[in-house]
Amino acid sequence: MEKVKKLLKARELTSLVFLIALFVIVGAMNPMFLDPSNVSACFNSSVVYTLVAVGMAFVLFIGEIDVSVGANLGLTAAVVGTMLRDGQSLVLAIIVAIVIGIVIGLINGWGVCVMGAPSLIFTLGVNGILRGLIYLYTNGAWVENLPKSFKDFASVNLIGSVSVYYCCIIALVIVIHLVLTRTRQGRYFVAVGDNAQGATLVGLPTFKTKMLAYVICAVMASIGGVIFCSRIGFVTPMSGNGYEMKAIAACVLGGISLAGGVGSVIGSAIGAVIMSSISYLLVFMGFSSNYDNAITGIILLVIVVIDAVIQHRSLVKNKHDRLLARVSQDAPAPSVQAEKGGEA
Amino acid sequence: MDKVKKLLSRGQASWNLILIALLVLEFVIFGAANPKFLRPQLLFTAVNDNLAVFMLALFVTLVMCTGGIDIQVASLVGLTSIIIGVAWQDFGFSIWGACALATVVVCLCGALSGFFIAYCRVQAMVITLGGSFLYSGLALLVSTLSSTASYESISGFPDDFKFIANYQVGGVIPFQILIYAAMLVVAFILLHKTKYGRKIILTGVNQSAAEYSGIHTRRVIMSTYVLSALAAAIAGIVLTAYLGTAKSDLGGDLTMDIITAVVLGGTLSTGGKGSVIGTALASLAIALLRFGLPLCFKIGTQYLDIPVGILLVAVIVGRSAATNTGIVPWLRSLFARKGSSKASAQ
Amino acid sequence: GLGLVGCGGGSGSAATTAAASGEAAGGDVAGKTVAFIPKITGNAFFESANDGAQKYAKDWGFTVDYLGSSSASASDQVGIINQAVANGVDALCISTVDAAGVSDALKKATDAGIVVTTWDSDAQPEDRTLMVSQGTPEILGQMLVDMSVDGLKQRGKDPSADKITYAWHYSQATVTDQNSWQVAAEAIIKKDYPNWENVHPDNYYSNQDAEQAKTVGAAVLSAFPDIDLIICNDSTALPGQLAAAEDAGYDAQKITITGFASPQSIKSYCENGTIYNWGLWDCAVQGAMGCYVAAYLAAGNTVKVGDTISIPSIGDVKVEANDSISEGATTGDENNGVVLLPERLVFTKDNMNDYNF
Amino acid sequence: MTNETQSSPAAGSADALREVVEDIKGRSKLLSVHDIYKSFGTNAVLKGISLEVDHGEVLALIGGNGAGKSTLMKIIMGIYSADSGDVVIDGDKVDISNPKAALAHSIYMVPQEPMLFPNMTVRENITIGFEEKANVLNERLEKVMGQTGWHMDLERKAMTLSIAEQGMVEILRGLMRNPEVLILDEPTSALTFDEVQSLFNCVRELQKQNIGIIYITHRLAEVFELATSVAILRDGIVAMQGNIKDFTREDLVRGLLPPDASNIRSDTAAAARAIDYDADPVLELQGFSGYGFKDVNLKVYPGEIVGMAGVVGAGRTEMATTIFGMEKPLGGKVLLDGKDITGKSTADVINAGINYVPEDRFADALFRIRDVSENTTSSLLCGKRLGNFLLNFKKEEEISQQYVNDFRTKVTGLDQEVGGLSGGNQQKIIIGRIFASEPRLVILDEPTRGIDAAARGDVYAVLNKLRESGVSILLISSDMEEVVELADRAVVMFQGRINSEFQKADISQDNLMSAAFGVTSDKGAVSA
Ligand SMILES: Nc1ncnc2c1ncn2[C@@H]1O[C@H](COP(=O)(O)OP(=O)(O)OP(=O)(O)O)[C@@H](O)[C@H]1O
Ligand SMILES: Nc1ncnc2c1ncn2[C@@H]1O[C@H](COP(=O)(O)OP(=O)(O)OP(=O)(O)O)[C@@H](O)[C@H]1O
Ligand SMILES: [Mg+2]
Ligand SMILES: [Mg+2]
Repeated sequence: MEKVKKLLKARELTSLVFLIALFVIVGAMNPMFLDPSNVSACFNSSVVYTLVAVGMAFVLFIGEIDVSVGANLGLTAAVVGTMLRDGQSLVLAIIVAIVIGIVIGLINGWGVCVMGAPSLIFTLGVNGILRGLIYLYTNGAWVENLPKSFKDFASVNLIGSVSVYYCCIIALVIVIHLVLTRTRQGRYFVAVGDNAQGATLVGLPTFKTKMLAYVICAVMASIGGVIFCSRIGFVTPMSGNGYEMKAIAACVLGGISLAGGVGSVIGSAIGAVIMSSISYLLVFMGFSSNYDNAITGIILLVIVVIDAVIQHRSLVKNKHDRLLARVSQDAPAPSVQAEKGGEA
Repeated sequence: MDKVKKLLSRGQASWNLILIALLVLEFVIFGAANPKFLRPQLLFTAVNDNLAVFMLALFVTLVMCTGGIDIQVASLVGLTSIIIGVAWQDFGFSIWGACALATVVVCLCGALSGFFIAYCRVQAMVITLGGSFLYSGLALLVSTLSSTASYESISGFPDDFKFIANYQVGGVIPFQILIYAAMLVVAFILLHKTKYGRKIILTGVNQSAAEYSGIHTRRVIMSTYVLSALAAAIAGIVLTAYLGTAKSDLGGDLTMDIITAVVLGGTLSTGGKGSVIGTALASLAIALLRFGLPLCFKIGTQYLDIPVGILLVAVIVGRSAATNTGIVPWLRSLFARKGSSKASAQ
Repeated sequence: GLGLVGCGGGSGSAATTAAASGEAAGGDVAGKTVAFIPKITGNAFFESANDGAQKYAKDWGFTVDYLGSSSASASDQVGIINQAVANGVDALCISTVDAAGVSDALKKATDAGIVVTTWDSDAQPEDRTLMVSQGTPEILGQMLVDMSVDGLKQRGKDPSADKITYAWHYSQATVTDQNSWQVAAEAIIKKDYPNWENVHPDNYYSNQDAEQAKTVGAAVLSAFPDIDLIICNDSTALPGQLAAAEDAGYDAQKITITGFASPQSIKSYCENGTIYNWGLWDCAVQGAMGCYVAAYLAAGNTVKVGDTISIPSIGDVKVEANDSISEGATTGDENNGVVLLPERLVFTKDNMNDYNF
Repeated sequence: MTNETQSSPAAGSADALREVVEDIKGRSKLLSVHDIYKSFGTNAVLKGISLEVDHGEVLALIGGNGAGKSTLMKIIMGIYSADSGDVVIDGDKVDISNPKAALAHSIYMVPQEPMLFPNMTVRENITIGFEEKANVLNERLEKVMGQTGWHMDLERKAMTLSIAEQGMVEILRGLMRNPEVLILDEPTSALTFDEVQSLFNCVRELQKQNIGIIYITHRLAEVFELATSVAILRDGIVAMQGNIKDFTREDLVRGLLPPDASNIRSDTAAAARAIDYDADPVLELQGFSGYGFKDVNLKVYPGEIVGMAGVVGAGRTEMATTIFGMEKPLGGKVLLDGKDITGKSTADVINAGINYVPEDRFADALFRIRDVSENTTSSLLCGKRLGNFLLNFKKEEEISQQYVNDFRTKVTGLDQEVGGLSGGNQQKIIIGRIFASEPRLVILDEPTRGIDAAARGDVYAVLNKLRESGVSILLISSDMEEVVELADRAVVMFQGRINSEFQKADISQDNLMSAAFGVTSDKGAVSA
């Protein structure tokens, strides 16, 4: 019973409930949607978003932000795309992608952690530079005709109609979640975001943790770029445009606070599925496409508002319950009770 | 060097000086490279073309001072524009009536988002992201009410409407720049000279403490979103007049430019500090950079993101390196210590 | 009267026919500067057009400045036009985002003595001199319908008798040209193929976002598994839709997907048998022609409706009246009119390798 | 015999200085610092500090607000870097460049302001950063909690803790660390009597285990109760230092004061004035209930100081914040001058004439990145005194300057950011803010927490002046001494209810203490 209660309290669960509710509502509007292949398609199509959102989660944990992930993804996709198109090996391409991610992560980390620049501005600047570099690198042209085998890999299914990529992502998210919650170092991310000064004071490697968060975020986006190439098969210079905002929204949908210190990667992964499946769901809802943006906005607003109200209510209620319990005569002892001293 | 450091750490006034220095530098370099740059006519053109960003950034500054962010204003510009067009063309409103209607609707939109942020305590970035979808979607829906297809723009506005954007006072100064100047003054007085502005700032520093000081912080927060929506309405009207067409996606891509101008102007993205003058100077500096680089150095317009990004990064890093207050520099001092303790050991 | 078929290849003989053979003997295009303004940068279509313009212009001896913004907005374009005017270019060649929106800016440019021409997407006819057009919405709408019919036919369907279900998938409801083609094509379908049924008359949009194009594409396929035809008149939507179809196991025998995109971007899907045909026009030649006529007029030449301009290494093109592309449009006495582009192209397995854009 | 160490380089010759340093080094104490200099910008805070602490020693470090005690400790802990000077442990010079290095040398500091992770549980807060396995840690935590006798709900989120509870978590953290040197920076400022006693027991226990302890406090009584040696910081130097046995209370007071200062506390012992209990009360609570308190009946008369005592969690803060419009009341009435103000908004309550000093300075009172005058006048914004719409900057400056002068707040100017001020000076500015709103009644929640003796005297003097001008004060304080000294009448809250009331003559620490634990009662309302 206790366990169930605790599980119900888990923040990710509300996001999952929202996701399921969304599926059920769409299913009610159009029963065709309830086919498992559709549901798994929603998950499959969220792979890139999930990667970016999970990476973003790290940066949000530490209480910072990274709005350069979109351009990072685009740049990596362009570089990897050209390499593969020109017949380089996949392994080399992936290594290059990771290197790009690490470099960008280190630059962001340097600006924010070493130089102390506000993260929003700094990464905004980096975003502009990277976006410009994409044009410079590709001359504005598209990268097309990626090798078929590489593209085909995206449509290989592993379990039922769930793609290999998504299975890998699930595994990755679970591993990251376990590392974050079960290991000492894993907790450092949220701790640093919760109270950086306090973290330093108890000897946590604040600087390293922050740098690491930025590097992880950037590398995830870069890997997202590789998978983008594989899934989509062509790279436009606009690839990844606006992903940063969607990733942030996904994280918030999943219960991560922009103030830092709160949330889990599972939440952000679920949020990413919500964000990316909206355009899939809209097709099944059957509304005129003129409503697309309005409905997307409404879904987003409704979820975050309801969620925030619920969270706030429960916080207030907890506090009130505790306070009322103190006053009532035969209530259990207050949580802090000084043992009676001899003097009394 | 030490003097520069001290100056930099002296807060907003000195920051404004830096921005002015940046502007002067731009004038000198661009002017030297291509004297055409210094023609007032051209400079006004550069400003005119960015005026929507200028106007919006002013009031987004207020929002960011409360610790929020507003990424929906850009979509409200489009909503304003299309409401004006549809109301005027299809519903028989007078052009000014249509403007009034658009202003009211857009302010309500701002109020709605502000309400969610202030009273439901949802993070501003997400609410306004949702808002930007919702309001651009609304704009599209409004456009379907018109006999003109959504993909075509509504044009043919009366001359006295286009006047607000195209009339040139004394034959040189575009009237819309005067509108901007008026907004600048209003925003400046609001933020820096009134009790309301003080409330905005204090709310941004510490909302709880502001509550204990008797400030209705939620009202204050919500009102800033209404104000920025109002600015979006004005910008939408001016832009519609300037382009002579109403379309639902007008101005939809200004968000990043606005945020860039505000933060470069010295407003803390965490709230509690900000400057309208700084925002104005920063937006001008960026506009001139974007105008001057292609003009004087033949840099392709599609690559302009790079120099603007570099400017942003360089300026911000320079500033952070020079000031030493706050948590982050404190953290930084931890890592810079190695050197200093070595020095002291000698 | 169409000009030549663009061959996308290089232009070997550059200055051989350099002297324009127009009636009015004007100046030489050499040394002029033309601002070439796309709707948006980073789009394959406009980038190929730029490539073409740059390549030909080098041979012709004038400069093409490619000035674009990464977002398709009228206000950005106004800024870019003003920028170009400030730069003191000799001529502008623009694909407008919003004809009315850039109207004032183009007028000012003309007042400043700059020749304004348009290509791809027209300005208001009185705001420019010549337009290098790929065709009217009706022509392009007809082309989309024809390609669809061909695709259906090769699957053994009878387009005029069988019940054909179809849908549109392109970028946005607010984009001018794609919507105008769609509207024109719908009218043709209503008239010629009343047996076709549009399963979603409000169209599907994917905002020129490659991932969204694939996601929407996949959703359409599973929401309407038996759909016969998807028309993607957007260069991002078409490959996205094809990728989704490939993933879902569709091929050109099960579904007809067609639309506008460059041959290179679709080639691999065609090789896989997912698509039968798709179309475009030689945007490289179109861009080059736009720049040439701009420079030509800027050099002091004048043309009237009915005149021909001979473009070195492309061929002779005829100036037609404005009402040939938009009904009821009037044409100015001099230096106003439309040049219709080299033929529109339909690509299939057989010819797609002939084009390198 | 007091050995005054004049280690100011300006005063002593370099040779003499070196001798002292060599001497200290020679003895190889557990921890010593030599000749530490530190300035923030132009503000020279530490001007050559040398101190030492040995195994089994409790060094009491005292000094006025802003003397630099916390700064010195932060240097030892590696949070700040000294401009010059050495830290020596067991005779070896060490380079402590960050807290991690300090921890590696078994130094731990319980900071003055709690620095918990608000979104983590109490358990995580205490155990984070340790290398040991979770179950080992939990066992140890149980043991430590047993020692102190503090039983906390370990699964509660830290953000729901009151400031006192946060302090306790910080102390538990420190005790868990098993350090060789434990620094306690004003650990008792937030605690009530009983927790203080258990803390003392723990400190004595640690002392027996040969641990060196640096104990910072403003309460001189604690110095004599706990310390083995004492050091006084003043004006950036160690003004006095030596074995506690060599000092009397008067010595310490003299050491704390600038050499030329007169006795600052002279006016605080002003004779109790007769309060007119027949007048209409300024504030009247009738059966007032809310979250955390119930059926409170209380009258506060003009010019009266009513003390309100109680243990942590008694519900005093809740009652105050509910009166102040921050929480919804559940029943009863609040009358101010006979006018019902129950459930009004904070702004209305302030305008009606009540103002409140919150107990959690950082969370609820300070605007850290804004300047002194903005902090002083913040609660005038909801009224008309600073103008109707435009801000009256002149008036603002006048008011701010007045309270800086009145309280002798140590600031470089009205445009100084308050985040850089010492805790005591911050508190003075907040009290100034409250008085600036010219209230009829002031509720002070732990007003002198973290304030040094001199500032405390200033605050008391202001309170007395205020009361003379007819302002009433409701003084919520866990410092019984303070209640005894100031209050004209005292009430005690126990488990959300007022269980006893004492007239001036009856107020004594014993009485208050017993009532606070619900042991005895004058009114028989105690629920035992
Ligand atoms: N980060 C900082 N930046 C600038 N000045 C500082 C900083 N920290 C402390 N100071 C200044 O250093 C001086 C000493 O502060 P410190 O906190 O050490 O005093 P303290 O002795 O602990 O006082 P209290 O008893 O009030 O806690 C003060 O004048 C304060 O203004
Ligand atoms: N569960 C909780 N959630 C959130 N805040 C809480 C909770 N419990 C207490 N608080 C806050 O902690 C503060 C003080 O609570 P505390 O338990 O110290 O009561 P108190 O009666 O004020 O104690 P004291 O006697 O020390 O003044 C209040 O501001 C209260 O709102
Ligand atoms: Mg201190
Ligand atoms: Mg309290």
